[in-house]
Parts: sequence; C-alpha cells; structure tokens
Amino acid sequence: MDLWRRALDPWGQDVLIGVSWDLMWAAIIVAAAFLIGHAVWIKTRPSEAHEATEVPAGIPERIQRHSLASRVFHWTMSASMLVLLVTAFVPVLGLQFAWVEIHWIAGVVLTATIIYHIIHSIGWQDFWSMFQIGFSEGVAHLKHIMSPKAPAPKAGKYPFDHRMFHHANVVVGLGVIATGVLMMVRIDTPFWTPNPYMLADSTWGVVYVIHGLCGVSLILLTASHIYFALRPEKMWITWSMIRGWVDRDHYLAHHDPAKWVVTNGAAPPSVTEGTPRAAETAEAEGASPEARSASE
Amino acid sequence: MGDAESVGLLEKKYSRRSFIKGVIAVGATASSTGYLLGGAQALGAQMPGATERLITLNINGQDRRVDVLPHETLAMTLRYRLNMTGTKFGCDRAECGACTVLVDGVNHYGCSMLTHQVRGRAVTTIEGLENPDTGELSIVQQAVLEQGGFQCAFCAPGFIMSMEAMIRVNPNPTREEAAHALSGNLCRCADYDKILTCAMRAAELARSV
Amino acid sequence: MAEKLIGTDIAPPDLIAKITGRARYSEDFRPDNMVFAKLLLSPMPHCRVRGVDATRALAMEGVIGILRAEEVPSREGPREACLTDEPHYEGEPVLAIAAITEEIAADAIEAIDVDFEPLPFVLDPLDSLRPGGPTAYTDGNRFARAPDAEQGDGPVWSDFKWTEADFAEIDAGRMPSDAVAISNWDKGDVDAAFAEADLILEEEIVHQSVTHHPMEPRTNMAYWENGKLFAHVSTQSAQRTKAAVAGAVGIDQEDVVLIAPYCGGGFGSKIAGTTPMQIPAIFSRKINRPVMLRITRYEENYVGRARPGFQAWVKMGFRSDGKCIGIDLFIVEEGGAYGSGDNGTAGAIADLIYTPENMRFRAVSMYTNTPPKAAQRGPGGAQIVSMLEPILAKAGRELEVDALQMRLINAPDPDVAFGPRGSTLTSVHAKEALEQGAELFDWAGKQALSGRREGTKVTGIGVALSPYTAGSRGFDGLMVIRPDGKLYVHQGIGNLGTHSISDTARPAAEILGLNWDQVEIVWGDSSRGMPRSSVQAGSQTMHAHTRANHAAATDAARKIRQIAAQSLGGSPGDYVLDNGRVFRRGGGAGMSFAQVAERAIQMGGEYDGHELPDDIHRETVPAATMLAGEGLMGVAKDNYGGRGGVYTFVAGFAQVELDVETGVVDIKEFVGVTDCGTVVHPRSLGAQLFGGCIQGMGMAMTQKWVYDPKYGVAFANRLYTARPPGFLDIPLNMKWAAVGIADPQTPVGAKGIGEPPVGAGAAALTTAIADAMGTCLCRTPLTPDIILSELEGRDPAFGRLDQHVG
Amino acid sequence: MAIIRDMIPAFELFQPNTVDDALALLDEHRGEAWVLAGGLDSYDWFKDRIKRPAVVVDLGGIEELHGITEEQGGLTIGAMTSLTEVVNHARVQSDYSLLATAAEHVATPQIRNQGTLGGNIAQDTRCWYYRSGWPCYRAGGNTCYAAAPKAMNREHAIMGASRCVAVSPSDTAPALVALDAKMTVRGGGSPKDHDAEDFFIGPAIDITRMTVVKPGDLLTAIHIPAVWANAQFYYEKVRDRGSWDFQLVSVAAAFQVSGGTITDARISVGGVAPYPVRLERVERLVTGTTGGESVANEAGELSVQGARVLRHNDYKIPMMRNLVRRAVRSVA
Repeated sequence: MDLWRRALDPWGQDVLIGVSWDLMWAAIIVAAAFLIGHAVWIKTRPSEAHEATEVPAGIPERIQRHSLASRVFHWTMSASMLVLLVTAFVPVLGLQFAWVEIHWIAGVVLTATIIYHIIHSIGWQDFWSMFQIGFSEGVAHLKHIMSPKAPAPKAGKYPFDHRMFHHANVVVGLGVIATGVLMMVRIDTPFWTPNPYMLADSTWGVVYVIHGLCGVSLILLTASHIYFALRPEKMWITWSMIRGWVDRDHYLAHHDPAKWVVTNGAAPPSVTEGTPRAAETAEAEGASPEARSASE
Repeated sequence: MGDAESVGLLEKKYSRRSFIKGVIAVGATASSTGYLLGGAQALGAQMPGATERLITLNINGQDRRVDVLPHETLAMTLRYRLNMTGTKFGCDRAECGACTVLVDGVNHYGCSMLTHQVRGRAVTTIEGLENPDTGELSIVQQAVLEQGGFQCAFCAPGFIMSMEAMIRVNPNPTREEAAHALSGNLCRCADYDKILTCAMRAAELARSV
Repeated sequence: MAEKLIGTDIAPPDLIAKITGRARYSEDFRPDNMVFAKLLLSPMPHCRVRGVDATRALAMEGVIGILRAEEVPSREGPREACLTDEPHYEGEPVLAIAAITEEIAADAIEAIDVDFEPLPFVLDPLDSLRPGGPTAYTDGNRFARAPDAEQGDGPVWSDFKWTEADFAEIDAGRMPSDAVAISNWDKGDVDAAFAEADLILEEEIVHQSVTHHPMEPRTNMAYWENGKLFAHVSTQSAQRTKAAVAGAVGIDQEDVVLIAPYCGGGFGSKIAGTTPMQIPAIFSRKINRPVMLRITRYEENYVGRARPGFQAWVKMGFRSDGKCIGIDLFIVEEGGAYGSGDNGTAGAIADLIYTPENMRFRAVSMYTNTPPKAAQRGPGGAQIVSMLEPILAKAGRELEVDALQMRLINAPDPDVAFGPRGSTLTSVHAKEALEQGAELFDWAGKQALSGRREGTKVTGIGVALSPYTAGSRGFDGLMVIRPDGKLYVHQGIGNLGTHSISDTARPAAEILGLNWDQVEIVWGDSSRGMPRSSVQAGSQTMHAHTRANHAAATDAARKIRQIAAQSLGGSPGDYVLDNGRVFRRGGGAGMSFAQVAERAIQMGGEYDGHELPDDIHRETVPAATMLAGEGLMGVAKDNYGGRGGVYTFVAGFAQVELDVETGVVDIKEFVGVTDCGTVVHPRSLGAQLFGGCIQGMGMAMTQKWVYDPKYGVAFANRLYTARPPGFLDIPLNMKWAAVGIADPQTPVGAKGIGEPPVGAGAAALTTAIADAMGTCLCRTPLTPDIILSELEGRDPAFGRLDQHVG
Repeated sequence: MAIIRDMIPAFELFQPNTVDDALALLDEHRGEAWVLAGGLDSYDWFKDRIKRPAVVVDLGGIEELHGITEEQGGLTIGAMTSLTEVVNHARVQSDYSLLATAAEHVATPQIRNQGTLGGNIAQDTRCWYYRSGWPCYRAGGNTCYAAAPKAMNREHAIMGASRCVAVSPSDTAPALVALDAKMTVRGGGSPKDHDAEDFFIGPAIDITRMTVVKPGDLLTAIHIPAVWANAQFYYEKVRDRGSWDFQLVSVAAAFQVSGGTITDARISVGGVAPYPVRLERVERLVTGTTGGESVANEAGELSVQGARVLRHNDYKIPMMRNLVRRAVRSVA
C-alpha cells in the first residue's frame, strides 16, 4: 500500500502531490471493520438496565438540548459533509460524475456553517460544556466499555465520547476546511482567477496531503457517527438533534443534573444550555463528577 | 544474421552501379555492429503469446530474416539493423516525412510504425527504387534528376517515396493536388516549388510509360 | 568550343547520391565498435548542478562511460561549453553517457540522479532591464569592460538596468527615449527631420525568436585513429569547420580529418560546425571507441540555434512625396543564454533600404535564459525588413502614395552610403529589381485588387525590398589537372545544399576551356586536400569562391600555356585552351591536358605544386603540399581586391487573401526579383530565392516559439508546435527573375543569394497582410488568432510587448 | 531520475487476431497494457517515455475491426479503418461527405494512411503542459498549469472546462457528433453503443480520459445512421498550418433542408472544449428557418454564450461565432 502520491514536477524534480487513494480503501475497510465489530460486541454484552432514579424536583419532562439554530446548523453541516464525502470519494470508487462544482459549493457551505458554529458557540452557547476535559469521566467511560458491570459515567450536557468525537472533528474538519479553501484558489470559481502558483509546488503537496488525510479520516468519523446515531440505544440522542429535547428519563439516566443544570419551566436559553460558569467551577474545583454525584 | 546479409547486399548493389561524379572517400568503414536498440530490459525473457522476434521482412522485393525487438520502429530496423541509411530521421515523430517508406505501395512514416507491423507486407525504401538489374533510376528519380530537385536533400528520400506513392494513386494531378499529396513531408530549405515541379514531371513521365 | 557553363542549369554532382539514398550524412556512418552517446539536458532554465550520482548508470551492463563538464573546454564569462554544470537554458547539456546501444545509454541517463539547484531566470529581455528584474546570470546581465576600466582589464559582470521612468514611457506605449543604450550611432539630425516631416509614424515592434530547425539535426560522430581525430560533423562549412574542431579539442588542425560530405541544412546554425560536435570528439578520445551522438529533434530544439527576437520602437518621418527623411530606432534584442548581436545589422539595413539621411539607432541586447541565438539566414535584416516595410506601406496609404512608388523613392542608388560608418557597396540595382518585379507581378494591374472584398475574403498586395551581404574576398583556390586529363577542383567549402561546391567551380572550367564532364569536384573530406576557404555563411560563398577558383584556374591556365610553349615552341600567349586541350591559336600543335599534367609532374616546381605562391594562406599549404606531384596544380589567392561591401537585393511582391471571419491568410502569389550580379546557376538561384522567401514567410506567419513564463521551459519544441511552413502554407504560384547585371568588382560578376530573400518573403507577406487589413501589425508571427482579434477590435490576448508567446 | 526523450522504453508486443483475444489480453495485463491502433498518438507518449506500458496490444491484425459495411441503411466503420479509406470510400463521399472532409483535414497523407478512425476519435489531448509530462490534473496531479494566470493557453478551452482546460484534438469527432454517430464499445460485458456526443466526456466527469472507453475496453466500430445521409453539410477547420496541425476551432454541421427550410440540424464545434460541443440551442434556433444572414448572426452569438476565456484564447470566441455563422449561412 502506498501512503503518498508523488510525481515529477515540471522541472523533473520529485514532488509530493497527495495521499494515495489506497488510504481511502484503508479507511473504508477500517470503518467497516469497526462498525461490524462494534455491532457484534454490543450483541455479546448484557443489556444495561438503568436503575430507576428518583426524579429530583424541578426537572421538566422535556429538556431542551439543542436549540433550533443548533439543529439547523447540525443538519446543514451534516448534509454538506455527506455531499463532500460522496463527491470526493465516489468518483474514485468508479462511479463518475461531475463532482468538482458540487464539492466546492458543499465545501463553501460547510465552511460557512462552521464559521457560524464557532461564533455561535463562543458567543451564545456554553462553550466549555464541550471543551471541558473530564479526564476522570474518560477513565470511567473506558472502564464501562471494558466491563458492563462498571457503571457508565454520567456526563454533563455532552458525554465524554461525544466530546472526543467533536474534538476529532474539530481537528480534521479545520484541517480539511483550511486546505480546501486554499485549494479553491486553483480551480475555476466565481471568486477569483485560478492560480496554481500561489504556493510552491512542494507546499501545495503538503496542502493536498493534509486535505487527503483529513478527508480520509472523515470517512471513519462520519461512518461511525452515522452508525451510532442509528443504533437503537442511541436513538434518543438522534431524536434530540431532530426534536431539540430529551425526555426526563434519558436525561436522568445519562446526564448528571449537577453538570447539566436544568430548571423547571421556561428557562432562558443560556441557562438551559448550561452556563460556562458552572462548568468552569466544576473543573476548577477538581471534583470528579462521580464524587460530586455521590456527595449529593 | 540480417545485418551481415544486408551489408553484403548493399555492397554488391553499389559495385554494379555506375558511380557518380565526385565520389566521396569516406573515412569510416561500414559496419553492421552498431545499432540502436537493446537494453537489459529489452533482452529479458519473453512473455508467453507475445510476438516472436525473429521475423521475415520483405524489403525492396527481398525476403530477409531479421531479429526485431518488439518496440523497434521500421526506420530503426532499416537504419540500424539493415544498414539502409537512405531512410532518414528528421524528427522521429511523424512530423517531417524524412523517414517515409512505402508499405504495400502506400507511404508511411517509417519512424512511427513498429517493424512487427509490416510482417508479411512489402516495404519499399529509397534504396529499392532503382531497377535491381540495370541500376536504372525510377521514374520519380529521373524526374528529380532532370529538374535538379532538392537543396540539402536530407528530405529527398522521404519526398521521393511520397512522390512514388502519389503517382500510383493519382498519376494526373494538378499542382494543388500534388502539393496535398506531398504535404506530409517538410523541406526546411523550402525548395517546395522545385519539388512540386519534380512531382509534376514524375507524373508526366509515369503517364507516358 | 567547350560548353558555356555560367548561366546554365547543371545538376550538381551529388544529386544522384542524394536521390538514391546513398548520400551519407553524419548519422549514416558506422565504424566498428561504435558506441552511442546520450545527453542529460538541464530541466531548468537556470540552475547549478550540486551533485551527480551516476553509480547506478555506470553499473549498467553495456554502459561504457560518462563525460562531465569538467572534462570539456570552458571559458570564463557567458561563453558556451558543450557540457556545463551551470546550465543557462532549459535543455542545455549537462553530461553525456556512452553505451553500446542507444537504448542502454538512454536507460542509463534515466538512472542518474542529479541534484539541481534552481536559480533565478529571465526569458524576456525587458524583464531583465526592469529595475529589480532578474538576470540571466548569477552575477548580472551584462559582461563587458567597465567604463572606467584600465588598459588590460578584462570584461566584468554588471547589472544593466533601465529606470522606472523609462518603463513608464514603455508602459505608455512610447519609445523609452531616455533609456541607456549599449550600442548606438546616428547620422544627420533626426529631430530636425521629424520637425520637418509631413507624416510621422510610430510603432512598437515585436519580432519573435525562432529556431532554425534544419532537416538534419546536428548529429555528429567521431573516432581517433593513429593520433588523428576523424570527425563526422553536420556542418555548413568544411575547411573552416576542421579548424574549429581542432581549436575546440585543442589539437593541431592537421590532426583532424573532417568528413562532412553532406549537410542537411544549417541556415546559420552550423556555420563552422556546432557546439555538440565537441562531445563525440572528446568522448571518443576518453573511451577510445567511436562515439555517435545522435541529436534528436527535441534536442535540436535546444542545442540547435535560434534567431534572436526583437522588441523595438521605431519612429519614421516622411515627406509628403513619400520619401523617408528620418528614422529613430530603438531595439531590445533577446540575446539568449550566450548573447547575440543581430541589432547592428538591423540598424544598418534600415538605413540602407530607406536612405533617410537622418537616423538615430540605439540597441540593447540582453542575455536571457533561452537557447543560444545565432545567425539565422539574414540575421537582423530579415527581422527589421519584415517589421518596417509594412510601416512604409502604411505611410503610403496615409500620404496617398502608391506602395511601389514609396518603395522606389526610398530605395538606395548605387552611390549609397549607409550605416554607422557610411559603408558603400560594389553594386546596387535595387530599383531595377523593384521595377522588373513590378512588371512580373503586374503591380499596376494588381493595384485594383488591393482591399477588394469578395465574400469574407479581402485581397492585399505587398512589396518589399530586402538586402543582405553577399560576398567576401581573399580566399584561396586549389585545383589539379591529373594525368587522366580531368580537372579536380578541391573545395574547402561545405556542401549544405546551395550547390556552391559545384557552381563555384564553373568559372575554373570556363577559364580552362573544359566541358563539365571533364571536371571533378573534390569535397567533403579534408584528407583529400582543402584550401583555405570562407565559411558557408553570410551568402559569401558564391562571390568569394568563384573569385578564388577564378584565381587558381587563371594560375593553372598560365602554367598550361607555359608548358605548351616550352614543349611546342612559341610564347605562352600564342596558346588557347579548349575542350581539354591546349593548342596554338589558329590551328597547329597542341597537347591534351593529360599530357600537360604528365609534363607538369616531370617539370615539378610550381607546375605540380612543389613550389607554392608566397601569398596563399598557411592553411592552404598542407593541402597543396599533399597534392604536389599529382598533376598540374592551379593554386592562388584571390587578389582581385575591391572596394565596399558586397550586397544582394531582393524585391519581393505578394498577393494574399485574408479571411476576415477567421484571420486565415492565403498567399496567392509571390514574385521575387534579385539583384545578385551574374547568374551562375539559374535553377539553383531560383530555388535559393524561393526557399529563402518561404522561410521568411514561415517566420512571419506560421513558426512559433513559446515559453511557459513560470517554469521557463519551451513548448514549441517539436516540429508540429514549432510549425515550419509546409506545402500547404506557401503560394503555389511563384515567379522569380534576376536583374542579371554583373558586379563590376568581381571577375565572374556573381554575388550571393542565400540570405536576402528571407526578409523579402517575410516583408512582402507582412505588407500584403497589412494592406488587406488596412492597418499594420508590426508583430510576428501573424497567426489567425492575432489577426482576428485585431479585426474584431478585441483586446490582444498578450501584452503589447510580450515575447515568447508565439 | 533524469529525464530523457526519444527512445521507446521496452515493452512486450501482442498482435491478436480477434477482438475477444485482444480483450482477454487487456484483461490479463490489466493496468499495464496499452492499446495500439494507428499508433500516432501512442508513439509520442512512448518516445517521450511518459507512458511506459509493459504490454502493447496491437489491433492491426484484427480483421473484424477493419472496413466499412452498410448496415440499416447507414454505415458501420470498423474502428481500425484507416482515415484514407474513410476519405476514399464511395458511400462516405457520396452520402456522408462531412466525415470524408473532416477526415481529410487530419494531419498529413502519411498519418491518414496509417491513422485510424477509432484512433482519431479516441486520441488524447494535445495540451502541451500535459504532453510535456507535467503532473497536471489529467496526469493524476493537482494542478492545471494551462489555466494559470500567465499560462500559454492559446489552444485551450473556452467552454466545458473543469479544472483541466485541454481541448479535444480530434478532427473527425465534431463531424461524427453532427452525423449522430454511435460508437460501439466492447469490454467485459456485452457491446455497448454510445451516442457520439456522450462518447466524449469532459474533465468534470473524468479528468484523465477523454472518452467513455475505459482501460480494458475497446472501441470497435462507429455507426453512422441513415437519417443524416445526404444532408446539407458544412465543415471548416481553422488551423495555423495547412497540414499537420490541430484545429484552433472547427465546425461540422448537418442540415436537413426541405423547400429551403431547415427541418432539422445538428451542429458541432471542435477545438473549443474538452469534447466536441453540440450546439443544441443553435440547432433549435435555426430549425424552421431558411437560414440566411440574420439567423446566422443570431446563431453565432448564441453559440458563444457562456464562453469563458483564459489569458490567450479570447480569439476563439469570434472564431467560433464566425464559423457557426458561416455554417448556418451555408444553407441558404
């Protein structure tokens, strides 16, 4: 298997031009293996019975998890990502169509949604609810995976695995967007005259390699994301991204009300979405979520 | 081998012919050893079912057994295996016509066909135009001689072969038709006007035969 | 009476060899043990070789050796070596590999790893002149003695730049009048002339560079035997090429045997051999085997030569009667990797064909990272004539003076003095050529066709005058009448297809009263004896060597008469020579030349070449000495002398049809009339005239030279992209004639013809196109896209002064 | 690795006698086999040592690919039929002179004697950036050097480009599109017929190929339907040189004319796009008219709508417009 595609530049010098398409196949195979493996593994695990918890006071039946704006963002981004993946890789797989235009337009949409998302999340959302590290939560999560007996940790608004997925997406997504925007300089778009000479050939090679590596990674990430979204036991999360709310049972089963504070009635969105302050405090105090739950 | 055969043949042919005015003494002896092709890769084992290398070529009416590599062009074989250097390399890219030969009476660029493609077909080169018994020039050659055609004449063998092909297809051309028939050959001395006159004269001679 | 030879059509003696394929060019020789060399070419327009790893290549079976730059002669400064570690153009040879087959050599080249360090490069001379612009050499763009140099100081590198103000003028479409020129001269008062002029025209000129592309690439083969170098070279010249080979390899001339019986065209690119001819010579000495360096067409594009392009500004002032009274000309020349100087001739020729009385000439030639430039048939003249003649026609349209009248009123008279030094000429019959051409072309009748539109086709007619040097003096002739009774004329000139190897011998035969079948030409092999000769360039051969052979034949005739008088009595003056015999006037005793030759050998001394004249060139002496005792020798230096330059003129007339919807130009008719003195070989003269004219038309219309500006590499590097004209690009209706007035300063009366026609063909075409368009585009090549854009009033798709865009 | 040109790298040669054998060979040597028709495109690639197949399959010996036969009132031309045979064929000359004329405009007599109709339409582009071995999109790289701001793109596309701006070089392709020809392609499955205009694909679809013929497939025949026999034809090719030159722009048009009125038309333009461009809007415009100057002018203007020029190819707009105009004018 080749990792890179190399070529002779116009001066006959060896130059990197991108990742090998073998990597795409590798990603597809790894993704498939992981999904099948996970499905089988889940089957072999005893089903998790969530003990009924007492309903603390003031917790509404429906808890707003994603605002309409967030949902629109999510689905727009998903659509553009799917379009990008299909237009990127399906032609390589052999089904040929005019993909370039669709690809860059989807790329522009993706970029716009991400920019919106960044601004929105910094200015109006509980930014740190996503970017808390939660090391002990991770350990607990790992223990839970290893042994069904270990209880799944209860998370704040975003569970540990979601946060990890998001972080991976941040890295890969920003990589693919940054390189993608650069690459648009080279193709015929209404924005500017194509110019392949903005960067040196060798630099372009690196740009293409990053774009390729990120793109291939997105096959893995997206495949697993869709897979989990469709798993029956995770459907409540998927529904929350459609309807915007989770019901109280799921909330109490999977979330720690201390970390994801919800109040009864029509709470202002900032509160509903969690406050930065709450998360910051929790982390700063160094108290593990478990410890806090226990103490309450 | 084909090489030795060809040299012998050429020498015999030369000795029979009346020699030209102002013969040149040449400093080098003709030899059959130098040829162009055959790298380590080319001499490796053959794939099953691939074309056999030892083939019979019919060149200027003679059957010749020649060992030809798969990627060898006819002009290469003629010049570097059979030592028939009348066929010239002007560009080796089917652009100039200096390598023009006849295959079954039709003009082709010798640089741009594989020798294996002319197996079983009659190849005529500039060396094969004179009458093998009398040494008499062909009609086209006579016409060119009469009209004093060509300057540096590196293109001449190719042009003459195209004229030979032309008079077979169109023995009664207009000047414009003749120009079209010869438009696959370049003359950098740009002696086109005289070449065209030669071609018209050749056609005229051909008609009178 | 022996037949009249001068002025008749006689097939050259090598024609049968040429039409039967027996003529052997450099690639047609096969010595025993011959190996093939292949070149590794620079992929970059300017770079330095930091390292070469040839380990894998040299380990390959069949590889014989490698030749590196340090093993070949090189000189300081912008001077070409046959191999270099600092290439200055894409395609410059870096090293050579020899192997037992060419395929192995090619595979071996591919197996070599070269570490190239890219260096800044420049393609367009104007870019090099721009402040802060790149230079073709690491150390600058000008190599010359500093202005404040002390005596004995050599040239040094400097960075020659124009100012922002100069470029502001250029960008505004004006001549950069304050820009510093490297060469300049002027005469009269050009500013006063413009003040007085009734019409002033100013134009920008772009003439492309264009590759020679002779049919035979510069293939060479060489081997060493008994300490002598046997060099098979594709070359225009012969004796002078032998000297050049010896000089390049660093050996004595007499240790070189040059074998060059045929040359498949050169057009100025193979004058005294070629740069690559050194490679087999040096390589074969190193590996002690014959080395064939087969140059491919692709390589020819690079190591072959090219005509330098011009970017220029011209201002011409005219009186109302059409007379040009002032010219201000500023030329920027694309010098290529090793420099060129076509601009000087261009300036002088502009002065010669417009006789303006007042002229200012300035020029700059800049090194650029493109293939080396060299003389190309009519160097300088062809460019400037094809660019300026349409302006003359345009002036005629504006002044309402007929183009032919314009041409005649500005044409030089025999007493012309032109150029920086007021040069004079031996004979000038330009006006006769124009008048004769006008008649042959039916100018008067065709005037009605000018601008006529039928459907989408517009007719244009054009007339042009193109002069060029056509002679030189002072070379040697060498000939022997052998005991077989035949005259053997030993030619030191090359056989590049002009037929001069035989045509220049005709005066000798006439002087000696011989029929043509009693004459043998000896040429193409220096071991058979070559006298000091001119190079076959500058159209000088016909003039120079009819003189030299005239002198040697006169010497032989004198000796024959003396022998006859001694043998048969009477005085030498009593004897006449005819039909291979010498006999007493009015009948009586005589001797055959065979007897004369026997007698000369018996007598020895000067008769058979054992004593030689004192004034012959030292390079003639070994050849004459070698032939001494073989028969009666005629050997002499051309001492006929003469004053002034020898120039031939060609008047060209063209009729074209321009399709205004496609920009396609169809050349319907061409007439060329030359003033080249006495016509020696009419058919060959006509062929040379037409050939040169068509080359000029190709240069003006079809041929291309295209570079990618980013990487500095050539794209028109195949014939189909370089586009030399073919059969369907030329007029099928062509006529020629010669004025036929003998040049008074040469005994045979003949001047050369090689170069002047190029400008005539090109300029007749550019003026005819301008006539059809009703405007003038001083730019080559005039391809359909350029013409159509102009006709449709669209922006040209290139900068006005862009070079190398084809 | 240093670059060297003009020496064909060694390959193994196969000369099958049937299409089935050829397909089997291509299958067996998948990925390393090259199909050789007339070879005039192939040898350039080989001699430049840019394409280096291990195996060359020469179709010259396959009888079934040669010759012209009458079929369903039209003509079926074997892909290996030489261009000279096409030019000289009596039925082609009498009924489909558009094709004869176009084929006669190919390169030179020698090339027409050897070059095949199949090879002519399946040949690769002549973009000199690509042909010089640069790692452009078409060569599997990331760049179109020809579309760069100062690039030498006088010969390149003004429409249909997508990243790659190379043009289709074929002279016969526009004629075949105008004649509504069908190309038969054989591969693993059953033979498949493609309409000429779908046979040529642009870089938006596949940037590395110019036709639907995939590696391992063979173009076996070209069928010209009866419907356009003896239509009124117009062909014109503008090029720099009279021989051995590709089109700058060419037009091939077929008109069904009844009582002076155009009842149907097919017009195709070469040299302006990566494929022969069929001008359906122009065809609709002229159908039902009697041609003539004003319709022709309108047709010309319509044909170049949406054209996008590069640095050096603006002239193709007036050239194409004028050629289309002329084609329509020719009806009257």
